[in-house]
Order: sequence, then structure tokens, then C-alpha cells
Amino acid sequence: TVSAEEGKIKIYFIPKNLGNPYFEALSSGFKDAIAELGEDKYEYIFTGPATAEATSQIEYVEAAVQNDADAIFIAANSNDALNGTFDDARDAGVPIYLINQDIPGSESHRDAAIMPVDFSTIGKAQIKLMAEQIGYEGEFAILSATTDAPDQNTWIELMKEVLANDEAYSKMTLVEVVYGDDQPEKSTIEMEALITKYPNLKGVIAPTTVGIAAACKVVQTRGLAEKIRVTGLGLPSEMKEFVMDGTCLGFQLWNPPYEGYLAVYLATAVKGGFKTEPGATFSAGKLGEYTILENGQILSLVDPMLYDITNIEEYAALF
Amino acid sequence: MVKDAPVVQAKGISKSFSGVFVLKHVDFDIRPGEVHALVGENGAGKSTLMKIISGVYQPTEGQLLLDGKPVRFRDPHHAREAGIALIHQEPLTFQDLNVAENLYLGHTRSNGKPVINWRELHKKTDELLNSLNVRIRSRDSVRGMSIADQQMVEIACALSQNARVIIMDEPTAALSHGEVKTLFKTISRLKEQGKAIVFIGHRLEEIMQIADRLTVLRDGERVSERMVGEITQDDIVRMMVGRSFKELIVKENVPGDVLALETRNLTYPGKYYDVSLKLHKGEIVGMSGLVGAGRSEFASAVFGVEPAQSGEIWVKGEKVRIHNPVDAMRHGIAMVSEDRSRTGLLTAFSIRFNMTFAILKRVASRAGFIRRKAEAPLVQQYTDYLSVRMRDPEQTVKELSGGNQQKVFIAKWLLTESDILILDEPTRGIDIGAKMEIYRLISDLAKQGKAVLMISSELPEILQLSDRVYVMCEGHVTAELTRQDMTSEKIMAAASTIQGRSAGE
Amino acid sequence: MKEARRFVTQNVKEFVTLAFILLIYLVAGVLRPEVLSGGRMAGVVNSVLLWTPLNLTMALGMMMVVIMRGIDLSIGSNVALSAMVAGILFRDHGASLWQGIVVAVAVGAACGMINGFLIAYLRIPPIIVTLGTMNAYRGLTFIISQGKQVTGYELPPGTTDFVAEGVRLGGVLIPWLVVISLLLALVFYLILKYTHFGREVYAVGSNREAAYLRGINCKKTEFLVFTIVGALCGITAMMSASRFGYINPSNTGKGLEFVVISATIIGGVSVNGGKGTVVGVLLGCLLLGTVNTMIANVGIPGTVQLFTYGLIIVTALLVDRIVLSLDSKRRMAQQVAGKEALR
Amino acid sequence: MKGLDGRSKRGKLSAVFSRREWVPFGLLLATLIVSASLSESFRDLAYLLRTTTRYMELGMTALTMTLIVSAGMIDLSVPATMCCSATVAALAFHAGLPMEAAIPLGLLTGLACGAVNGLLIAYLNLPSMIVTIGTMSVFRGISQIFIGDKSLGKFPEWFNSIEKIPVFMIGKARFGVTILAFILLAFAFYLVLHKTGFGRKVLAVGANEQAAIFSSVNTRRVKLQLFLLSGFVSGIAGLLTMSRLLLVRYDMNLNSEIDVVAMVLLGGAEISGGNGSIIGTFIAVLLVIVLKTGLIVANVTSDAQMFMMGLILLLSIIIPNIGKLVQGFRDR
Ligand SMILES: Nc1ncnc2c1ncn2[C@@H]1O[C@H](COP(=O)(O)OP(=O)(O)OP(=O)(O)O)[C@@H](O)[C@H]1O
Ligand SMILES: Nc1ncnc2c1ncn2[C@@H]1O[C@H](COP(=O)(O)OP(=O)(O)OP(=O)(O)O)[C@@H](O)[C@H]1O
Ligand SMILES: [Mg+2]
Ligand SMILES: [Mg+2]
Repeated sequence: TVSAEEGKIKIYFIPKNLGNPYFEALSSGFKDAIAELGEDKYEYIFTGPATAEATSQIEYVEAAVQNDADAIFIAANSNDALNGTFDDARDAGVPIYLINQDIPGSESHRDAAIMPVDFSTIGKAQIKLMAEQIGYEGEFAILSATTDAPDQNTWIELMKEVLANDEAYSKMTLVEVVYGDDQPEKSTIEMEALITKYPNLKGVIAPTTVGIAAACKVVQTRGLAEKIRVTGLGLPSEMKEFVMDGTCLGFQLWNPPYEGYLAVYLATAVKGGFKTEPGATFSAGKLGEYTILENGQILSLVDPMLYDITNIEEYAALF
Repeated sequence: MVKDAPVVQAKGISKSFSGVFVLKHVDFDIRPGEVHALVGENGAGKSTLMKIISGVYQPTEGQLLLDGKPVRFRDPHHAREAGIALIHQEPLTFQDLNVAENLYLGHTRSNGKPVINWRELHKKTDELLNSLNVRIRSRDSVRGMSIADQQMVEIACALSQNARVIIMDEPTAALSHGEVKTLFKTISRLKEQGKAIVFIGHRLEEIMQIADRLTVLRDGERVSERMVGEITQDDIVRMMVGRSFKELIVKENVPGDVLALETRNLTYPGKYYDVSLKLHKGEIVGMSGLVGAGRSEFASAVFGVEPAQSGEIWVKGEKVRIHNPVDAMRHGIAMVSEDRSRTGLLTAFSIRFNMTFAILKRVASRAGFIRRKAEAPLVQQYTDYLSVRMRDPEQTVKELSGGNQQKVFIAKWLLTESDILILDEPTRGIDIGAKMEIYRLISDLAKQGKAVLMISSELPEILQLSDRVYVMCEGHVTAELTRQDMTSEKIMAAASTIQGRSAGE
Repeated sequence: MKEARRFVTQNVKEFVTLAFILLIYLVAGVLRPEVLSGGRMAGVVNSVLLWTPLNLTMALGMMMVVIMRGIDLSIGSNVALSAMVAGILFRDHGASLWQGIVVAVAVGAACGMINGFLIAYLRIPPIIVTLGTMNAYRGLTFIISQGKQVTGYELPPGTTDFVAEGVRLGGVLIPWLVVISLLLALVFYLILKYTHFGREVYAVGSNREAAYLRGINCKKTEFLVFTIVGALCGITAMMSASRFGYINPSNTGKGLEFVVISATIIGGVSVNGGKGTVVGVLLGCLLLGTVNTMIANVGIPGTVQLFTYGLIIVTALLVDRIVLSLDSKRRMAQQVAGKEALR
Repeated sequence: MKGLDGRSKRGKLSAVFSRREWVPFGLLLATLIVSASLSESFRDLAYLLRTTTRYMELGMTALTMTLIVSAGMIDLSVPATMCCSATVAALAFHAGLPMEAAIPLGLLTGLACGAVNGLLIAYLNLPSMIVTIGTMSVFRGISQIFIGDKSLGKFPEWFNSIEKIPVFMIGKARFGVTILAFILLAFAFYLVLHKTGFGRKVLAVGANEQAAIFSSVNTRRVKLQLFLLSGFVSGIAGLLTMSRLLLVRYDMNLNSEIDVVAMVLLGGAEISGGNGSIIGTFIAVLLVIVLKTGLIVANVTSDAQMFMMGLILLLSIIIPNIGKLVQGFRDR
């Protein structure tokens, strides 16, 4: 039952790893679009490794190619470890689209990248959110994912830039960037250490879903919500309890299902002859028209969305 | 003559291992207040029969009767609950636990309480050990104990169970004179208490001394059952091997001139002090002493297993440094150690593997590949030479009887063709017939110009074979006797004397 | 005084570990004096205290397994599976916290029984069985959860109280999690020291053949040990839910086995079986807990942490070995002196 | 004499059939058949060879691991050693050394890692499991210190994708360097373990170290040699991995130590030492490969895959022990 029946469009979505609620949310977008466009016209396969390691996705890409995929959407675990694999896939005629992120420095190895949001706005938006919560002054820290997480590192660079250049934030100091490796245990220890290390700490930005949840958990159990404000990027469903009890005043994220929705329309257009070149536009159902940017990216949203007490319940039910 | 009805009776027992019968329709009974000896050559099936009676193995055919009623022991635990205790040929101890635990774990459970009363247990243990007249204490760790001490722990363990039937599988093989005496006293006491005892051994004098009745096994068949009073040692030998033996060979004295091995003031504080001895080519030098005198420790220093802290070793007139057995072998020294299952053989591997393991270089090609063609005849030759009872050279050593394991072990070191041979209790657990073979072999080796150092707790062995004897006591050499003035009295006296005064005063 | 000295010489191994822990504090103090200042010290201690219970609880079980010459690689997956079953009951069936705990312990024990059955009664080597069930249990966790995690608000109220509340000892809060794990340690100490079952665990690990011939039911003992480990996995599962506030099919219990095995062996349990004490294991856990939290607290850069961690483990092993061999030399000399004196 | 001969011959034949390797072999055949029937895409030798290369690298280290396990030890630092050697080679290249010089440097690093393990384990008598759990962090840590979050790549063209160099082709199926290297290495290790004196010493060290020492085997040297060998082969495997990925990162082969151990145990080596089979490991490597690729290409999700892997591992050992089930649960 593996080879596609005639005319069916075969779409693979390979997440960083399974069991990650974030990609479950993203996958729901794929399913929405397919339900809209006709279940019988698509074959959608959501598969990937159990752990998010740099090279653990290679065999999944190879298997998708071997199974004559029409499009592979992948949230790559590494900026460059899959380059050779991508080249082989594209040589075999299967387009490779990054989803949820790009692979900076290796753009020539993919066809296009669906971005959740304009990444260059995130640094600024996060700092602004933090500033609002701590009153534009005081010490704050960053709890990131791994030391080599490309997106987080870009954002952190942007945050530092904004801090250095924007007068409004002159009274805020970034004391340290620590890494929780996207593991609950490590993130928790690092968060606890931050609290011990910096008695005057007023806030923590955790631009990663595991990190922000772990940080909120620590603040919640220690009853420090008034003293230390945690914000960052999180999943509404994971953050709901912290928003509801006031541990977290608000955090940001984009809308993951949009990306999946968009992806299906892109794959359909390409199957119909659409060429993914800069400037080309295609229509994505209820989300409207999208243009491929100069760098091959497609932005599903421009600015990140704010999730707080007003809308958390609504989105927590979705993803 | 029969005093009571038998406690345990084995009727027509047969046992086969992978199709080969090692016991054939054997009848055997054990009666209260009696010591029943079981003798036979190595591999005759003695241990196997006892293991069947104590529930370790199931008989292939035949039946066990307990107090006249048929039983089938599921496992050793079951047999133990029925009052049968077995002292195994190879001591089975828990190295990581102390003596009290070694004695009581497993069978104190029956008192129903899940919690252990340590104080009471230690008290009971020490009382028992005192009655056996050994210097082991209840809180001692078993790790590092000599094989003899472990054997005593085994014996104490069997006694502690208050069993009706006590089976002793070669309990004296590792023990020396004094300990044997105490053990025999204990056995007599048990007999008076009405316990039924089975005694297996290869030293016929001991059998004559302690046993009331005697059963002889040959090739897995019962050849005879007699009251000990009615027969002589010669009769036993004839029944065991089917022919009688001539007097033991007497070795002629070889005047030593060319030095093969010399040690000068070898000392390891706490183990042995200032041991100086000389060993000439063509000479057999005995080393006598009580268990724990430090002979084995000294030997393992010469072989480099645990080098001495001070002193010198000279081989063929040159001073050498021996840090490990590799060095020792390079200088032509080979050693048959006393504990074959722990330090001797790889029991999970085949006879062939074991026999050529110390001479890999000789059976391997330049590139290191083993040449089967070179290996097979050597193995054949030596197993024939020592008449090892086995299925084929591929059989694992584990499956051999204790005595045959010992033969394989000796063969392994003979194959190295070393000039200096250290034999530590070489005939432990070996039957009379094979013992003669090994004695002949040792004197042959000496005739060929090899030097042999033979550590033995068996006085007759020492007396018959050695040209000279060193006697050790508590780590010191207390006497050096030449063939002319070697008597068992002198040796015994020296073995319990340190530098002029007797030990234990 | 004399008593104290004898106590030290009899427990050298434990004191070496303790000394090593203090050494880490010392080094940390030298590197970053402020770490050991009053206010921050409490935070550090609290972190160590919170790191320890999960690992200690598991290490108690692992210790029994290792004493029996076994190993259990499936504990991480078992923790995930039992946590997930309880989590699904919480989320979809409104189970109460106590019901969840009972279910988690039952599921854990059942998984342990499967391991125990295969290992004890079919005589399959523990490492193979648990390597297999490690995959199988983790896979099952994914399958029953359909890859979705159970998040904080879906857990029953009060789940996290075990971390936030506890006994106050002076100025330091000892969370319930820690209290529970210490009580467990005490129970295991008593079991291993004073019951037949406990001593039989050592006997089977020391010499299985002999244990069998002595009439110890090796299979039952082994089966029980793995069942107990399974039950401990259930407890740990709930501890993990309490500490991290969610149950995730891939994160929960991940890598637990390596940490726990390290703690056990560093705590002096011999991989050759037959040896190990609860106190040693407790210290082993404290040591690793200290290392893990100190690395974060001293602020060692992210890229150097892995290296530091490994280096400390190897150093701990080395120090241990050197001190122990010096100690055995000393003992031997003493023995000799004693003997000479007797003469 | 005749009867005896006959028996020993039957013995030989039954010895062949009672070999432990039949089990992974049977499972291999079964998974091949199941995979091929599940998925058309699987029935393609070219694809199989292409996608299996990555496991051959781990497979090579499984061969040395077989020796180490046979000697009663374990080496969990293998993937970390691979990573560390590749890192050093890449660093040397980027520091201006020609690749021809960087490669030996990488191999030397592998040897050095093996030497560290070997010295700690053989000469200081530390337990191998915990030592290698420790050095696993140290070696990978070194790599992380030097390359941190980056990837090192951009090697000379000839070094990239060495595994794709076809030694020979069957139709479109390419037998590349790595695959053949693995097969050759397996053959060499078969000879070493089962046909040489060294192999016997290895087994003896695993079965009864005391007895080996008393038989004048320098057991420490044997252990050290094994870890040196393991380090060296890990070095080769690390460089091959680097060549295939076109780069090195500090998390190369993270967490794959368990895979290597699984291959060895599936192959029938006994973890307590004294028994190991290169043929078994060879078959087990193939089994793991077929299982993984077969399941992935059949779109079986990774959770179900994990479950199946676990099941297969258990089956591989339960099947030969079924006799015990029938026999009842008597002994020990
Ligand atoms: N588990 C086994 N598997 C195969 N053969 C065995 C096994 N146990 C014993 N045998 C064989 O059974 C025979 C009898 O062995 P047993 O141990 O009973 O001899 P024994 O009379 O006690 O000899 P010894 O005096 O040397 O101790 C031997 O030939 C031995 O090889
Ligand atoms: N006086 C003593 N007190 C306690 N232990 C002793 C004493 N003398 C020797 N030992 C110990 O007894 C053990 C036996 O020593 P060793 O094996 O060298 O003696 P042996 O003369 O060869 O005895 P065996 O005949 O048992 O081989 C050693 O572990 C030694 O440390
Ligand atoms: Mg016997
Ligand atoms: Mg001796």
C-alpha cells in the first residue's frame, strides 16, 4: 500500500522528533488543509525519529524519497548535517521544504522554507514583552535550548542587539544566557541555579517551549511569581496553567497549524506546475495569498502572537 | 549387624548425561549411626550418585526411598528439608559474605521469621566453629580464605543444619593431618548421635579408620558392598580398579649438583619469612607443613602471581625478577596451583582449549593462527598418557569428574615442558590408580632432568617421592630433611614448631 | 574518639565519597566564592535536594539488581509508561492523585514482573531483557499516548505540592519528595541488612550456584527484585510528574538509567555482584546531584559542561581507587604488626 | 571406534545446528520477508545498500565491541570516540593541515581515547562500564569545547562521501567502500576471535580472569590492546561518518552506544564474558539494519518501531530458550 495510487499527492512531514506537542499542533494544520481539499486526493505521512538528534532524520528522508514522495516538509534538527541527504533527494526529483525554520548557511540545499513568522522580529518582540512585564528595568536572564540551537541563537543575538542600541532598554541588564538542552531536568536545574545566582533577578526569557514550561514550574513551586517574571515562546496548552494562576503574564508564539495548512497548499501548487522562485505567489485557501521571498522563505505570519489570560483557553484547546 | 532400617535407600539408580550412562542400576543405602564409605576411581560416579540423593540431579531411572517411602526430590532445598545435607567436593561459598551468613543463609528461613537475629546467629556460629577446633571466626570474610578453610566452612554449614543424613564428598582432600583428626572426632560424635553419614575419599587409610561399611563403584556400577572390618586396603584397590597394585614405587636418590632454582630470604610479612631453598636438576623436593603454613603463598611468589616483598630468586645461576606468571614461564617455571576451578581451568571451555592454553605460541603459526593439526596430537598424547576419562577432547571441562579435571590441569602444565615444576597439592582428589600414574610421571620428569617442587599435605606422598623435604610452620622454614633422616615423626614435629618452640603455646 | 576513628576506618569507602562531595563544594567556593555565601548556599542545597529523590529512589532498586549481578536498562521507559498510564487516567477519566499513584505503582510493578519473569524464569541475561523492554515500554508509552503529552493543568491539583511543601529544618525546606525518598532508603537499608530476603539478594549475587545448592530460591528472589524495581519506577513516575509538572512520552524518564547506574556504581556497588550498601548509594546520588547542580551554579559555560561532568566522574573513580588501595595496604600492615605482636 | 566416530559426527552436525547464530539469522530472514512484503520500495537492492551504509559504521565498532564483551567488559564510549576523532581531524584540517595528515591525526585520537579507557580499566582495575560512562562525556565534551554549536565541514572534494565510491556495481546497486570495509573487517575479526591465540586469551579473560593470569596471560595487556583496537576502529568509523555527513558536530551519533551493544548481544555474545561470536554480530548488524530501514520505508512510525525492536531483541533470546519453558522451571 506504499506506492501512491495514481493522482494522489504524497506529502511527508518529518518533525524534529515524535512526542513533541509542538509538532502535533503543526501536523493538525496539514490535516485541516487536506480535509478542506479532499481526503481522497492526498496521502499524508507524519513520521520521524523518536529523538531529536542531528542525523536521526536522514533515514526518514531517504525512505520518503524511496517511497516516491511528492513533497517532503522537514523541521531539520541541524543546519547542515542533512545537506548531503537533501541533495540526493532533490537529484531524485523530490522537493525539500523546510518548515517552521530555515537552515541558515545551507539554503542552497532546499527548495523553500515555510517560516512561522519573520524571525528577525522575534528578538525585538521578546525584549519588549519582557520589558513591559518588569517595568523596563532590572536584571534578567535567558534560558535557551541547546548551545547550538540555530534559531534560538539568532534570536538571542537580535535581543542583544536591541538591548545595546535601544535607549528604552538602557536600564535592563542581561546577566547570563544558560542552556537547558531542551530537557526538563537540565532546564529545571539551570533555572534553579539562575534564581540562586542572581538574587535580584527580575525576569527570564525562555525562547523554547521546554524551557519556558520548566522555568514557570520552578517559579510556581517556589512561589516567586511576583518577583520573577517568566516569558518567552511557549505552547498555549503547556502554558495554560501558568497563565491562569498568574505565574506567567503572557508569552508569545506564532500559529503552528497555519504552517501545516500552508504547506499542503504549496505542495498542491507545485504539483500543478508552480515554481518556487523568489517573487512567485500562490494562494493558500482561507489564509490568502503568499509570496516567496528573496531568500526562498514564506512567512506564515509577520509578527508573533501574544498569548495571555484573554485568549489562552481558546488556543490551549487547539495546540 | 544391621542396626536400624536405612534412612535413605537408592534402588536401581541410573543416570545419563546426553546419552552416556555414568551410573548403571546402582543400589545404595544409608543407615543411622553408621559411616558408609563410598570409593571408586575418578569418574566412577560417586559424586553423581550423591548429587542424586541430595536432589541436585534427578535420576534417569530408579527410585529413592526415604524411611521406606518413595520420594522424588525436586531440588536441593527439598532434600535438605527432608534432612539430607551434602558437603560438595568443590567448596561452594559466598565470597562476599561472612562466615555466619555462609553457614545459615538458605536454611534458616524455615523458622518462619523474615527478620534475622544477628547476635544469636553469630553466637551459634562461633560455638560450632569452636567445636570444630578451627581458627575461623563467625564475622570473618570468606574472600581470600584458603581452600582448606573454605572446606571447613562447608563442613560447618552441613553440621549447622542438624540434618539426619550428612554426605561428605571428599571432605579431607584439602585438609591436613590435624584437621582430619578433628573432623574424624566430629564424625564419631555425630555417629553416636545416630546420624547417618556417607564418606567419600581416596585415602584408603582414612576410610579404614572411619568407615563402618563400604561400597565400591566402578564405571558407574556397584561392584561390591562390604563391612570394613572384613576387608583390607588391597581388597579395596582390587575391587576399584580390577587388579591389585604393587608396592609404591620408591624413587632413587639423585644427588643434586646443578642448581635449577634457588630462593634467598623470600619474605612477605604476614605470609612467609626468609624462605631460602635450593632445587637441583633432576631432584624432587617436597614441601610439607600444616594447612596455612604459607607454602602456597610462597609458591605463588615464585610463580609471580603475588611477588614477595623482599628476597631474591635465582634461576639456573642467574638472579631473575619475576613480577608475573609471564616472567615465570619465560624462566621455565610452571605451576599447578591448588585451586583448579578458580585459578586453574576455564571450566566452561573444552579440554582441548584448556590443555593448550599455556602453550598457545607452540600450537599457533607465526601469524598467530591456531593450527589444529599441531594441537590435536598433543592433546591426544597427554590425555592418553594420563588416562583422562572423557567423551572426546571437545567435552567441556565442567562435565568431567573432579579427579579428571585435575588430570587435565596437570597435563596443561606438563605440555609447557618447563624445566622447573611447582606442584601444589598435585594429587588432590585423585584416585589411587591415577595417583600411581602421577607419581610415576613425576619421577620420570625428574629422571629427564627437570626440577620438581612438590607441596603436599599428604605425608606418604612426601616420604615416598622426595629427595629432600622442607618443612614450614607459620611462614618459617623449620626444617630441611634429606632422604636419609626423613621420617613422618620428624616432619610432623617440625610442622608444628617455630624456631625451637612448638606453636600454639 | 577511638570509636569515631574506628567508624571512619570501617567505612572508608563512604567517607571517600563524602570527602569528594565536600571537595566539589570547596572547588566551587574557590572558583566562585559567592556560591557558598549564606543566601545562595540554601538555594544550592535545595537544588541538590530536589535532584536527588528521583535518582535515589531508582538507585535503591538498581542497587539490588546490580548486587545480583544484573542491570536494568528499562527503568527510564518504565517510569515513562507508568507515568503515562496514570496521566491518561488523570486527564481523560478524572482520577484522583492517590488513584493515580496506585495505578502507576501497579503498572510499574507489572512491567518489572515482565522483566523479572524473563530474567528469572527463562534465564535470559538481564541486559538483553531490559534492553528489549527499554524499547518496548518506551514504544508502548508513545502508542498509548498517541505521542501527546499530559500537561500541568491536566494533572490533579496538589501534584506539585510534594515539591513545594515539606518539613522545615532550620531555614531549609526539605520537600516531601526528599522525605519520601529518604524514608524509602531507610526501609531498604533495613530490608537489606536484617531480612532473609535482603541477605539472599547478596548471596545470589555472590555465587548463584552455591545459593541454589543451599536451597535459596534464586528465581523467586530475582523475580521479586525486578518487581520491586518496577514498583519503584511507579513511585518515581509520580515523583517526576510532581517535579516537572507534565508527563511527556519522550522526555519523561529519558536517560534515567545511565544516571542511576552511575550513581549506583560510584556509590560502591560492585558490578561483579555481592557488594553494596544503601548508605553508599545515597552518597553516590548526592555526589552526582552535587555535580549536576554545581555545574549550573558555578556557571560553567554550556560547551564545557559535558566535559566537566565526565571528568568529575572519572576523577571520583580514580580518587576512590587510590584511597581504597592505600587503605588496604594500611590494613595489611596493621595485620602484620598485630601478628608480630602476638609472637 | 566406529560408534564413537558416528557419534562425534552427529555431534558435529548437531553442533552446527545448535549454534546460537541461527536465531538472529532466522529473524533476519523473517524480517527480510516481512519488510519486502510490506513495502514495494524495500525490494530494491540499490536503496538498501544506499541507506544501510550508516549502520555499517556502527557495525564496525560492534565488531570490536564483540571482542570487548567476550572479554567480560563493555565500552560505552565508542560513539563519543568516533565523534572525538572526527573532531580532531576536522580541526587539524581547518588549522591548515592537509587532509592527508589530518586523517592519521584523527586515527591517533581514536587510539588515544582507547588508551585512556584501557589504562583506567586494565591497569587501575576500574569497572569498564562506569569508566566508559565517564569518558563518554569527556570525549564528547572535548568535541563540544572545540566546535561548540558549529559544524565543521568543507573538506576537500576527494574526502567527501567516500562511502559512495563504488568498488563494484550490480546493476544500479552500489557496493561502496564502507560496506566492503565492514565485510572485510568482520572477516578479519572472525579470524582474530575464533582462530588465533589472541582470541583464546580474550575469551579466557572474560571467562575466568584469575585462571588466565595463572596461565601466564598478561591480562592487563590483553585488555589494553582491546581498548586500543576499539579506539582505533572507532576512529576509522568516525572519519567515515564525517565523510558521509560532509561535516562533524559534537553530537555525532549521540546515544548510539545502546545500538552497538544491542547488535553485539543480539549476535549472541554473553555480557558476562567468555563467549562471543563475530558471525553472530555480523548477522545482528544486518538484522538491525533491515529492521530499521524496512520499518521506516514501510512508514511504520518510530514508536511502533521501538516497540518492534524491543520485541525482536526479546524474541531472539527467548526462541533458543523455549526448551526451558517446556522443560519446566527446574534448575537454579
Ligand atoms: N553435568 C555433567 N554432564 C556430563 N557428564 C557429567 C556431568 N557430571 C558428571 N559427568 C560425568 O559423569 C562421570 C562421573 O562423574 P562423578 O563426578 O560422579 O565422578 P566421581 O566418582 O565423583 O569422580 P572423582 O573421584 O574424580 O570426584 C564422569 O565421567 C563425568 O565426566
Ligand atoms: N597464623 C595464621 N592466622 C591466620 N591466617 C593465616 C595464618 N597463617 C596463614 N594464614 C592464612 O591462611 C591461608 C593459607 O595459606 P597458604 O595457602 O599459603 O598455606 P599452605 O601451607 O599452602 O596451606 P594449604 O595446604 O591450605 O595450601 C592464607 O590466606 C594465609 O594468609
Ligand atoms: Mg567426585
Ligand atoms: Mg596450599
